[in-house]
Amino acid sequence: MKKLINSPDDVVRESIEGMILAHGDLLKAHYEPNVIYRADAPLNGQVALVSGGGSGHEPMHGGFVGLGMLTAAAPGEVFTSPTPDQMLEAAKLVDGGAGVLNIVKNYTGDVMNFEMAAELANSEGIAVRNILIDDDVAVKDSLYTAGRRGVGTTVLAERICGAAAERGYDLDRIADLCRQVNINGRSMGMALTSCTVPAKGSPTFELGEREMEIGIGIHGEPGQARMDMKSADEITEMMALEIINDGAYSRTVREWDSEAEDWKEVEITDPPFASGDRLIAFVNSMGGTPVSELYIVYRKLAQICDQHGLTIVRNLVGPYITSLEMQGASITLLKVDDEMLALWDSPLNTPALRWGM
Amino acid sequence: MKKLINSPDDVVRESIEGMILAHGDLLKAHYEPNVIYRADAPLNGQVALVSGGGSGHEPMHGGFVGLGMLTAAAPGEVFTSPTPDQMLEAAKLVDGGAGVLNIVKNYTGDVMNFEMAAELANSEGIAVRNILIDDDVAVKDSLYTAGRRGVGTTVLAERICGAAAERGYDLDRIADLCRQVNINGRSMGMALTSCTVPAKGSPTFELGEREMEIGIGIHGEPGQARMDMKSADEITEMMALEIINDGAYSRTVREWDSEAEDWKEVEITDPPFASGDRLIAFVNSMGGTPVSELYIVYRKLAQICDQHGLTIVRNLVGPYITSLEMQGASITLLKVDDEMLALWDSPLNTPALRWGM
Amino acid sequence: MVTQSQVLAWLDRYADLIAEQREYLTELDAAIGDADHGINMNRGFQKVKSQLPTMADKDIGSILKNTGMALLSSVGGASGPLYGTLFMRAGMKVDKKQALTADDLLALLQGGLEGVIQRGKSQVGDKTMIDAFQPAVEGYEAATHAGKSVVEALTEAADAAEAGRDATLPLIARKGRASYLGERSKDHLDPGATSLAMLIRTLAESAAEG
Amino acid sequence: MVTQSQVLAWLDRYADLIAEQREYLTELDAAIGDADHGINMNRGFQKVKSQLPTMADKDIGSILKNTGMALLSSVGGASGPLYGTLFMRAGMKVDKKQALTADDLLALLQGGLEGVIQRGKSQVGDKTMIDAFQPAVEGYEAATHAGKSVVEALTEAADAAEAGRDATLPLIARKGRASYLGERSKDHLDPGATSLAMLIRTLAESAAEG
Ligand SMILES: Nc1ncnc2c1ncn2[C@@H]1O[C@H](COP(=O)(O)OP(=O)(O)O)[C@@H](O)[C@H]1O
Ligand SMILES: Nc1ncnc2c1ncn2[C@@H]1O[C@H](COP(=O)(O)OP(=O)(O)O)[C@@H](O)[C@H]1O
Ligand SMILES: [Mg+2]
Ligand SMILES: [Mg+2]
Ligand SMILES: [Mg+2]
Ligand SMILES: [Mg+2]
Repeated sequence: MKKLINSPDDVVRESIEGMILAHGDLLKAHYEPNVIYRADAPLNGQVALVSGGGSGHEPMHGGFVGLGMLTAAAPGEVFTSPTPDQMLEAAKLVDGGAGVLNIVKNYTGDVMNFEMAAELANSEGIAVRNILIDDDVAVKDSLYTAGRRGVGTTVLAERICGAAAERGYDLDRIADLCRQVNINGRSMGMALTSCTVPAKGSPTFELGEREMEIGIGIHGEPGQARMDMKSADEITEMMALEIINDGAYSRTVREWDSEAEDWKEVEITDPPFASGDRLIAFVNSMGGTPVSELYIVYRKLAQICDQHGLTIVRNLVGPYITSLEMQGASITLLKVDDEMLALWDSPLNTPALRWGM
Repeated sequence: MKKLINSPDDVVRESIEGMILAHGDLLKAHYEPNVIYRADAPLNGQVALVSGGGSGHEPMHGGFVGLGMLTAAAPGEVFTSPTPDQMLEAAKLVDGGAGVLNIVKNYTGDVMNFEMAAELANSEGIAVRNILIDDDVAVKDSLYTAGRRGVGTTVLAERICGAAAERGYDLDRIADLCRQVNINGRSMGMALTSCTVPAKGSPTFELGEREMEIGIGIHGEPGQARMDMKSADEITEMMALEIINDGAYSRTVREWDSEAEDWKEVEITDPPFASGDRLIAFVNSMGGTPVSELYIVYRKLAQICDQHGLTIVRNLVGPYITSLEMQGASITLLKVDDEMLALWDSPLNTPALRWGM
Repeated sequence: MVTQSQVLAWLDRYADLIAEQREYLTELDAAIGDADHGINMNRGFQKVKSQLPTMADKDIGSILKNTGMALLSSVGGASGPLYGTLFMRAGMKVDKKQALTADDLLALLQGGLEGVIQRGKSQVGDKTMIDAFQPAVEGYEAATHAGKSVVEALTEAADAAEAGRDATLPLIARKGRASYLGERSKDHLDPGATSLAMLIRTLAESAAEG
Repeated sequence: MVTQSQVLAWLDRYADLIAEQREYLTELDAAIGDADHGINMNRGFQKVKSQLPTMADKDIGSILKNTGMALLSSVGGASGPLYGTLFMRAGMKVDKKQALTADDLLALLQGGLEGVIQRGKSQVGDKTMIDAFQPAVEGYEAATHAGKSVVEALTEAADAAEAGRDATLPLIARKGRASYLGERSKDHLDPGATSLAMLIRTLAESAAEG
């Protein structure tokens, strides 16, 4: 294993320390349990946005803490969901009295830990909602799986909901907005190489010199299928068509019922894309793929969207939700309305994304 | 070779096309010869800033075209200097009557091509100056080499001089500022893995599982020395100390003499760093190293600067001058004064770097 | 009877076994998950082990609940809440006890099992730790009903857990990360079932050593 | 005499040889440079080759100058301006000619050599294309002075170029990208000296085939 690290055990801690040294104007950290949060939090009367998950997806989530995006991030060990006490600590550090929205990627571990954290926080009088992101169309069958994984749409949801918090939306309205972003976003990813989890020290999987893994998640886990390498255009078309042609996807999720003080089941359905839709297109590097290659993917993606009558109104191209040093890319398409678009464009200042200020 | 590309021959072209599709609000392209330039160029009465070099260092240079940075970039083939006609085309496209500054990284190819381009442009009545960036302290002896390579300081020079152009500095003043940035900036890099040039199709060099290459450039060329892998702290210390302890470095460079209409030789000397200096610290990924590891490097770098009485007043952490998908990192330290700092902070809007607007 | 010091010995022994099997469990998880199960479990049980000295004069319920809290706050991932809940619920069933009868042990195991099922919503056949855990609890109950000693019953429980673990090999996962693999999750042991089987085996061994 | 059609044949032959030796030249550059010399030269000479049909009725000076322009605008890197200058300066020495005498050829070669030296500021021993080029020009001059035929003289020039190329093996580079390697540039042939030796060899062959 070759990495710029000291000891595998110190990776998460030292990386946070470096972030704080570099971005002390924006960020503070709490250690054990680890929380990265806005230097100016808590923000009185403003809904706090918390996300978290395993580390190794940098800049997500710590790099998205700042004005117009997350209020706090709870970074777990590499590829391992953070713990409930950690999420609770995050909620306590940033709650400004208007409650906390947890944006939760749909992985068994993240869901269970965030649910326990929400139970604890609500019992301590902090109003907390969890909204799931489950946008990975590579997961076909939600009856026989833990449902679709949460991937690229997470970044877009964190941005749009963070802007809404900045504008003073209340907790229920932000939760609703987050759900809307989630059901209107779809993603798919692929890998050319594996990544290496520092504590493990060797690649999670081996790919031959002419093989690729398609339909991967973001944890170096094997994907939907392994196949022969194809050209960037073919790969882009494969992923884009799976996303664009994905039908209405329904599933039952658990959301916190503040009246009943318990979880309730909610059925939600992703509406399929249709000609005339306006999109944010997000082409993401898994970490080791250079941005020059992402633009080659974006080029083909733009052509395909055009052919389907889909209008890309904004785009994001770069490494934003990664799997350590894995080579590969993912595509996320999010159908937006005027409200989402205005929120997307509003001022943003985080270590990883910045505009309008 | 596993890359998200179509054919090696089309990499540069298709990547530019993708960039233009993604950033059409900021950028335009001219093809054959290839130039990426500001959509609003030429800017009347404003000095135009042009840079260029081989492709494969993305986002440099195309990603730095925009308000407050470059006016145009001339991307060559992968790791190959662009051609004089291409640089001349760039100058013609963006000259707003106040002349053109070419920021040239010190490689034999870049220097010769940019010199020919400057001769051609000046003979056609466009006032052109070339300023060299030669900041790589890994190159020890300038008598027996082509001099120090131009690496990380290029990014900082493009930003600071771009801001100066925006503020209306004239050509001589910007050229002078660029020279100042160059002599106050020092860099060093290292690699954990090789990169693969698409047209070659196999890694440029092979590194063992416990080896690293130190003192590399940005073209996948072998470095100063190969050695056993060390910890991030040790690697950072090694590079930081070479930079901080580097003595006064003198060399003769060629600059265009507009009176004589010919090249003149100019002797310039880098002043060593000293306690009390204020710095911009730039920790750069060679492409394949994730930002989490860069922060581990930054953490140690900040400690070392602190111990040497050097105050980091701004920082830049991320993949900005890369070698395709190479894993590794480089460190650049630039001593700044109030003027450079104010220019650094002024509004900037490019695909790869954005703040203040 | 299983004494308080046997419970401490069990946790200690399991922590050591997990440390030893860390790579193995991680390799199992690399095949159908994300290559961290051994790392996660080891992080948690090293924390548990480090706290054992402070538990020397605590009752069994407290020891188990403390173990659950330690796991909850250090493991993360799927196994953190699951093993955390297992120990917390198990501890709640044997509050204040300094020694456990055969019935106490059954309550403890059943409480843990129910907790994991509630938290994870999985059932036998989903290719999870339940595939090892439920047969273990059922095996223990059957053996005590048949009049076997606690040690014998725990040994049969461990045998059943290992059989359940082995039975995960051909299964298609329906829960957790491995479920994303569909057919490709076949022909691999489930990592959580494997660590769970080790948990029951070390319990049986600690009870036997007395 | 070397005729206009022999010049065209030379450029065509060299373009084919470069295409064939593309990987080899690139491998040489991978060892002490950036792994693109074969790619660069091939890009340039494919362009030159594609323009040869339009050169059929042009004089030798124009053909060579056009070649230089094509290289300049397509090769890039260090070799682009160097080979570009070589052909442009060579062409300037034989303006309007349809055939070249022994002296014309000497002027052509010397013009090219001077151009490369001016542009690149390198000298024999720096481990560059000059190490092959200068001995070739000197060899040609010596041979013609000794009364040898053009073909014989060009053949000796090619031999000298190849000897010069081989002599780069032990050298430490002082110019171009390889110079950054210091001691590590030893024990490798210089890629530019290698492509240059091929240029002289194909010239000799084309002159001989007449
Ligand atoms: N819903 C569930 N119910 C019971 N056990 C589960 C469930 N989901 C996952 N598991 C268990 O967790 C194990 C994986 O644990 P671990 O690798 O530590 O967490 P993660 O999957 O978050 O990386 C699986 O092998 C499986 O036995
Ligand atoms: N200053 C110089 N003078 C003469 N030849 C040079 C000089 N610098 C480099 N070269 C030649 O150029 C060759 C490298 O060409 P190439 O690989 O195409 O360009 P680059 O080094 O820009 O990648 C070297 O092998 C050497 O022969
Ligand atoms: Mg995990
Ligand atoms: Mg080159
Ligand atoms: Mg796992
Ligand atoms: Mg080269």
